[in-house]
Amino acid sequence: MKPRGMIGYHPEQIIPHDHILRYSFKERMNHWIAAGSFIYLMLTGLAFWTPWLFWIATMLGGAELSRMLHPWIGLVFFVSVCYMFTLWASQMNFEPVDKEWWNSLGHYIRNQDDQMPPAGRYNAGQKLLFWSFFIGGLLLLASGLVLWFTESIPWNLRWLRYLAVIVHAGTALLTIGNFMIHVYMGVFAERGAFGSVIRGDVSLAFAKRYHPGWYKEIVGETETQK
Amino acid sequence: MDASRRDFLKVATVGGTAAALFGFDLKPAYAELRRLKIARASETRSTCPYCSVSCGVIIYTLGDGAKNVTKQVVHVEGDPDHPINRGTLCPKGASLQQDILNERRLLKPQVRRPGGTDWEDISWEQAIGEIAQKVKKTRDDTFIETDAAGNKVNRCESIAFTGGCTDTNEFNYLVVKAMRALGVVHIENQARV
Amino acid sequence: MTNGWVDIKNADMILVMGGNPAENHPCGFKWVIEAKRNRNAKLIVVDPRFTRTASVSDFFAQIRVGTDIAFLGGLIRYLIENQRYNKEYLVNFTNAGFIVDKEFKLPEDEGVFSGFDEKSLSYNRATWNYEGSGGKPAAAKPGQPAGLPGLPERVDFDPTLQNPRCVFQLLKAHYSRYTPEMVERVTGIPREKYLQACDLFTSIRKDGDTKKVATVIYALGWTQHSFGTQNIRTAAMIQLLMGNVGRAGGGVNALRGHSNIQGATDMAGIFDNLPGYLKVPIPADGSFEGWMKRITPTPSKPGDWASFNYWSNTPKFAVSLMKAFYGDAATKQNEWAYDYLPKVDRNYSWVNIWDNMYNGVVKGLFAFGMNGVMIGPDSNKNIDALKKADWVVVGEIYPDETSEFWRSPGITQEEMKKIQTTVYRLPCAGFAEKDGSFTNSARWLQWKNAALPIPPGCRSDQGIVAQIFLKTRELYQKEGGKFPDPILKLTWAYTNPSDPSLAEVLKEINGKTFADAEDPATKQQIKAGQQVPSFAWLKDDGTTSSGNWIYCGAYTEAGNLTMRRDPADPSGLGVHPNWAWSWPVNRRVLYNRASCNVDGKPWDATRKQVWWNEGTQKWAGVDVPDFKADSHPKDHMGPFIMNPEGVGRIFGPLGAFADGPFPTFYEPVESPVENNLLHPKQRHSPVVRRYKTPDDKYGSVKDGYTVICTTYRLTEHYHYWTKNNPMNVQLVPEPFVEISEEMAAEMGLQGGERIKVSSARGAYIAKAMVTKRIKAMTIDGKKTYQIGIPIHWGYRGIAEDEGKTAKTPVNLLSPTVVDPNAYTPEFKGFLVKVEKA
Amino acid sequence: MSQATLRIQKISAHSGTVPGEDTQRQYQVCKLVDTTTCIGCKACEVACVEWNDMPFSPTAFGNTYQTMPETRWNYWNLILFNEHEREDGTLQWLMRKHQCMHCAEPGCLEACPADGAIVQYTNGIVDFQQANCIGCGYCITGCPFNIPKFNNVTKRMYKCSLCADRVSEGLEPACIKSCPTGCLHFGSKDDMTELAGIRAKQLRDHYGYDKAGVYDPPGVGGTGVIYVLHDATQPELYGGLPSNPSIPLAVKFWKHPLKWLGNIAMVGGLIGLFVHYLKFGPKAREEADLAPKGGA
Repeated sequence: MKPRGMIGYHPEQIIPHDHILRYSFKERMNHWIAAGSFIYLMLTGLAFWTPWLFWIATMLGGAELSRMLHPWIGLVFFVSVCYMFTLWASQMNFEPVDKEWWNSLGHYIRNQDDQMPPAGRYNAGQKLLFWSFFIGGLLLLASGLVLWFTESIPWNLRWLRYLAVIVHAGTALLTIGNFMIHVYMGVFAERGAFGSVIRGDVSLAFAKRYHPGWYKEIVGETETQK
Repeated sequence: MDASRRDFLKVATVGGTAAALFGFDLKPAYAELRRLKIARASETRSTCPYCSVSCGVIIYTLGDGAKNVTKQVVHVEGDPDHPINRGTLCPKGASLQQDILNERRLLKPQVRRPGGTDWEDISWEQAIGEIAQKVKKTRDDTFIETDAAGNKVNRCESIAFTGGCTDTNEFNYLVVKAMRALGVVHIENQARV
Repeated sequence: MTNGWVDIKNADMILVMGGNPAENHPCGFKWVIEAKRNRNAKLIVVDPRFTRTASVSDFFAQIRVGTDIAFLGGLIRYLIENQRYNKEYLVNFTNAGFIVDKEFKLPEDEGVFSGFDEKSLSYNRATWNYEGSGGKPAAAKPGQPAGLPGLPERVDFDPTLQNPRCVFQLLKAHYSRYTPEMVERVTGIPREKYLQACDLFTSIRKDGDTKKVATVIYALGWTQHSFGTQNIRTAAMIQLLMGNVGRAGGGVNALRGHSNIQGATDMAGIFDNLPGYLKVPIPADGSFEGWMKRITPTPSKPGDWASFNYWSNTPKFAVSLMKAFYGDAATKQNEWAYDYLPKVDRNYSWVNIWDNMYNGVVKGLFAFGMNGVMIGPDSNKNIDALKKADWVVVGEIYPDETSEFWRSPGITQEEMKKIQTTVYRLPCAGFAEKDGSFTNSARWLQWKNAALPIPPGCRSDQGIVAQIFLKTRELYQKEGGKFPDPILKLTWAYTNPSDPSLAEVLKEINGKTFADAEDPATKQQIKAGQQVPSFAWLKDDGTTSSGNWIYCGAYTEAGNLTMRRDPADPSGLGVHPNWAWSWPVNRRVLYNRASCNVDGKPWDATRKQVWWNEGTQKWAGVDVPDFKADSHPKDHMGPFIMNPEGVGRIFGPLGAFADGPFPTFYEPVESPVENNLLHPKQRHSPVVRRYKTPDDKYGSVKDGYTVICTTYRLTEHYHYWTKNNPMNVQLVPEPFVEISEEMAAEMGLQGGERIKVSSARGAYIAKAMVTKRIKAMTIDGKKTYQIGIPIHWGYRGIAEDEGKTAKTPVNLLSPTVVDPNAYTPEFKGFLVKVEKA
Repeated sequence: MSQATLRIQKISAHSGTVPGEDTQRQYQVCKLVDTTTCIGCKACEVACVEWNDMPFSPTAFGNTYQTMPETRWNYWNLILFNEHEREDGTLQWLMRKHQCMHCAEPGCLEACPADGAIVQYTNGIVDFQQANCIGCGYCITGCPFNIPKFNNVTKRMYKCSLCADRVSEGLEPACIKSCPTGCLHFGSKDDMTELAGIRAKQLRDHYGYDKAGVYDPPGVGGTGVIYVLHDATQPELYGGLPSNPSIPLAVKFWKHPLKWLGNIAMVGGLIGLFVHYLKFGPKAREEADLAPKGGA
């Protein structure tokens, strides 16, 4: 039980060289399963989305193969998203600070991180990403199943197919959008983030800068100490 | 034209060019059509064996009639010249190929002996020999030369011949001729029923 | 068919009754549609079910099974009452004005004509004759009493049709009781609807119009009744009354059910004929001359008319036949080998074969493409009969029920061992593997070519018969035996005797001359040894041969005319004179002289078939005139040249019919109606006999058999043949029973549930097809159900072998009852009960 | 060469121009189905299976004369049977030959994502090129007539080809040739439209079918199969023939606004992120920069 006033204190997560363990092996592994499958899904999906990108499917072993693997990889993606849910859902609850965070989005975009409200382990943007992938995963699965077994849908339930193509495409677009931002943030914008899902750790500095709430939690700073 | 060559068309596409850089041939075939399967098959004009409309049918068979080809039916279609059907066929006529190719066809003479519980194979010569002997014995045992009033009747009532609906005129004639010569009076045909 | 398939396109009005051509003759039915499309023709369908034909009809009435004569009798009444007949045709081309024997009596309430003998269940038909003078004893059919008076040479005649004893007045009196109200009670067709049908059909003769033409199309729905011949006669009478016979787009058109049963009938594959409709000799004929005297008619007509009486040539045809059969062994001295012909004095027809086999008379059976167990009627009886036979030879291309009767469903291994029948099953050639000619319903002989070799292991049908015959002949040669002469002397001089070329056989059928001859009219000459050009050249002195006189002309010196393939049709009437060859003498429409009025001018100038050419003093036409070419219209020769009267018979005199000169309504033998409402004292046809073996059982309403059952074919299947064809099996995979929604509701039945249909003879199990296309009927105030069963499934077939059917042939249900004229069984109407299975 | 490059006017999921588009004078071919003379004999069904050498597949009794409930990948042509009682109590047994309609604006082709899996020849025939088909089944969604069918073994789609192999050789399609009553007719679209109009007029003038008319739905740009109906106001009676079919709205939305919006959004997003990087760069140049100045 945490002492009153303490946000948290988990010194065991501090590893040598002033780094904090941000993602366990399981989390990292799952992230990359999700990432890999998503990339495959996105690429093959885009190939089917527009003739301009049909060549992607050809590059990936032919459109037939893409058509065959896409739903199976989709299942993999969905399973890993579900696993993410079990890992992270409890940490993804929206809190009052998140609202402030959204209000300060302009600062965030302009890299004025010092003017951001103190984000916890996950900032509001990451939470949105999480939920959008989770709900998106559900929608993509549901619509994807209709499209996977589209020939089995009876004619009088054909509205299911109509719904599915819109939902699948629409959801895919949204998740792709989120994905682009996520990759941009992780690879280009936030130095250190990429490493965190490879090695699992971030520097204390990284934590303190991007996730001050979480940083406090780990190092045990109290509200009053600030 | 070389008939053995598959004859489909490949059209270069913009989408394929990117991949073509990598050495793949990504041009899809846009108009891969089946060749007309009867283009060079042999045609035989025949008459549908089912109803009495007598639709003309063309039986297309494999090969051009060369000796080294075993003919097999490729397709059956209506004869457009025939004044009655003018190329049309009903579902029975249209499925004649399956009648010709049918795997249920009987392909060897068989006999079921008295008390037998299954068919036994028999050679043609033996079958015809046995049948002839039975015909003769049955006829000789029962032949009626005169009736009660003393009129000559010369008939054999103990043998019956029933002919089918698809027997040709010539076959029927031979049957009538042979059976009447044997004195057979029980001669009937699908024509009755 | 009096006319042809293509000719139907010339019709203005089409009545389809007792047939379902859209189902059973789809490619011929196209010409009905052509008439509708190009002439705005109307199609009337009267059937117990709303059929595929009905689906494209302009008028449909659902009729109770077996009440066609009531319907048509009422139609005769209607058209007489409303003067919708062609009077000129009626007076001059039919026997309407002939005066009938004073003693002749109509059936009235009694239901029987004059001369009925209750003991023998047959008629003494002496009074069924015309008044007049002269004549000779009449021809009798086998099994019927001989020695009747003949038709008078000169018939009394009233051209005004007013004489109360003339055929027309008797006809009017006979059908006066067939009122619309009565028709409604009997047939179940509401009066209003019935009158609409009558009006529509006869509308072509409205206001004295003689241009338009109506055709009547029928099939087995009329023939397969205990009054089948009379069903057809009623239609023929209507067509004569309206003047539709002989005309393009008219006639009475039997749609034969199979590819070559017209040919089989022509070639006399039936017991009571020899090829070319020559009547078989009876023992009492005594000699060739006696035979000829009996079967050669003499003219019988009003004094100042002429009659061609073509059958007067009978001896020429008969002698030529005997020359074809016996060659040099048929001489004038031995009466053209008359002794060699078996003499027939009783009924040896289909049902009797099985009855006689059951009773031990028939010991050996050849069945070539003829599946007797399935065909029935009363399949169980046929199976039981086969169990008693010594031997059976089946020639088939598929495993069939008849060859496997000994292991039909229900027979145990033990029972099987007790069956002493030897069965040979010989694999024949399929249709594509043999040549030869078929004769279609329109009498066209068409040669078909073999496309494929006979599969190894199989033999040609003619080869099998030839080899059996030659082997038998060899035994008689070696061992002697009973009366071997006809066997030893039969001509069999084919190039390959053990597998005769069918072209050679057709040449023999056509016939040749043994002496030079010249036609006195045309000076055309033929040399000895040449093919005979036509039956006009046949002689009764032994100098010609012809295996079938009506086919004479099919294979002449000009070659095999059945192979002709010129589709041209210069007249546009669908004659196609140079396509194949049509009997007789390539004539396409029979009785076509009647397409002209008395003066020889076509009734309708837009449909000119033949006409009298005053310039050449000959009949000319786009078809071969069915007439004496130089008979001037003034001679008043009748157009129906095969009748001794020269006219169409509205009244069928003397031996023509066993059951009455006018068709009379009788109930089917198994009928839910206890009384014949029209002729109250005679329920069934008086001359119909029941068979007597323990298997011959008949049901009645009293025994709980209250539902009328009829049987028929589907267009997707062909008899008992296509159940071996995977394509056809895919189209209709399983047997079914069609029942009305009302009946299903009453039984608490859903479509697809299995039901059991039982008659007095057996049971049939299949799924129910619940449909709007059969409706419950009100017959004489009583609700009556009809059901229908397609005939195609037995116990060997794709579905059967896969265990998807109950293996119950439909003809387990049908009764052994036959038409007294044609001996065709009553497959179309019998009683059953229906329950859930 | 049976069907040359120039004989193609539409190609599914194709990113370039189409060689035959507006380059040919070839006329449109058309099947005319006169339901008023159809007897439901199924000759066309058999002719189709026979000509295309399709394997047989089991069927089951379904309380109807109809061979199967709907077409199959190996059964492209099906007569639909419907018993209909009219208001005056008379019965109609309506039969309609159901097969690919060869729409001028084919929904299948619209929905197809595979380059060249569906083509439309200049004569109007819409043909599936199984070699290019990826078996996604989007054509099922695109079709308003329930035509394309999936083969579970080859994982590709199949449907009526209007016997393109026959037509390209100058022959009529197999079903047309077989039809016993002539309820099926084949020719140019103009000729068939005229013929259909004449027949419909005959039905109105002489046979009492006041509402007889021609079915050639404009919603899909007209079809390469047109019907004469006894009652053109109620095509649904004929086995659910849609009265005003068009490419499903969802497919249209998906393939047009959504696609363009999505493409713009995706490209725009990429550009936006790139510009963001140009303008703002990373939040920290090196990870070390993250360390608070002055140390902790």
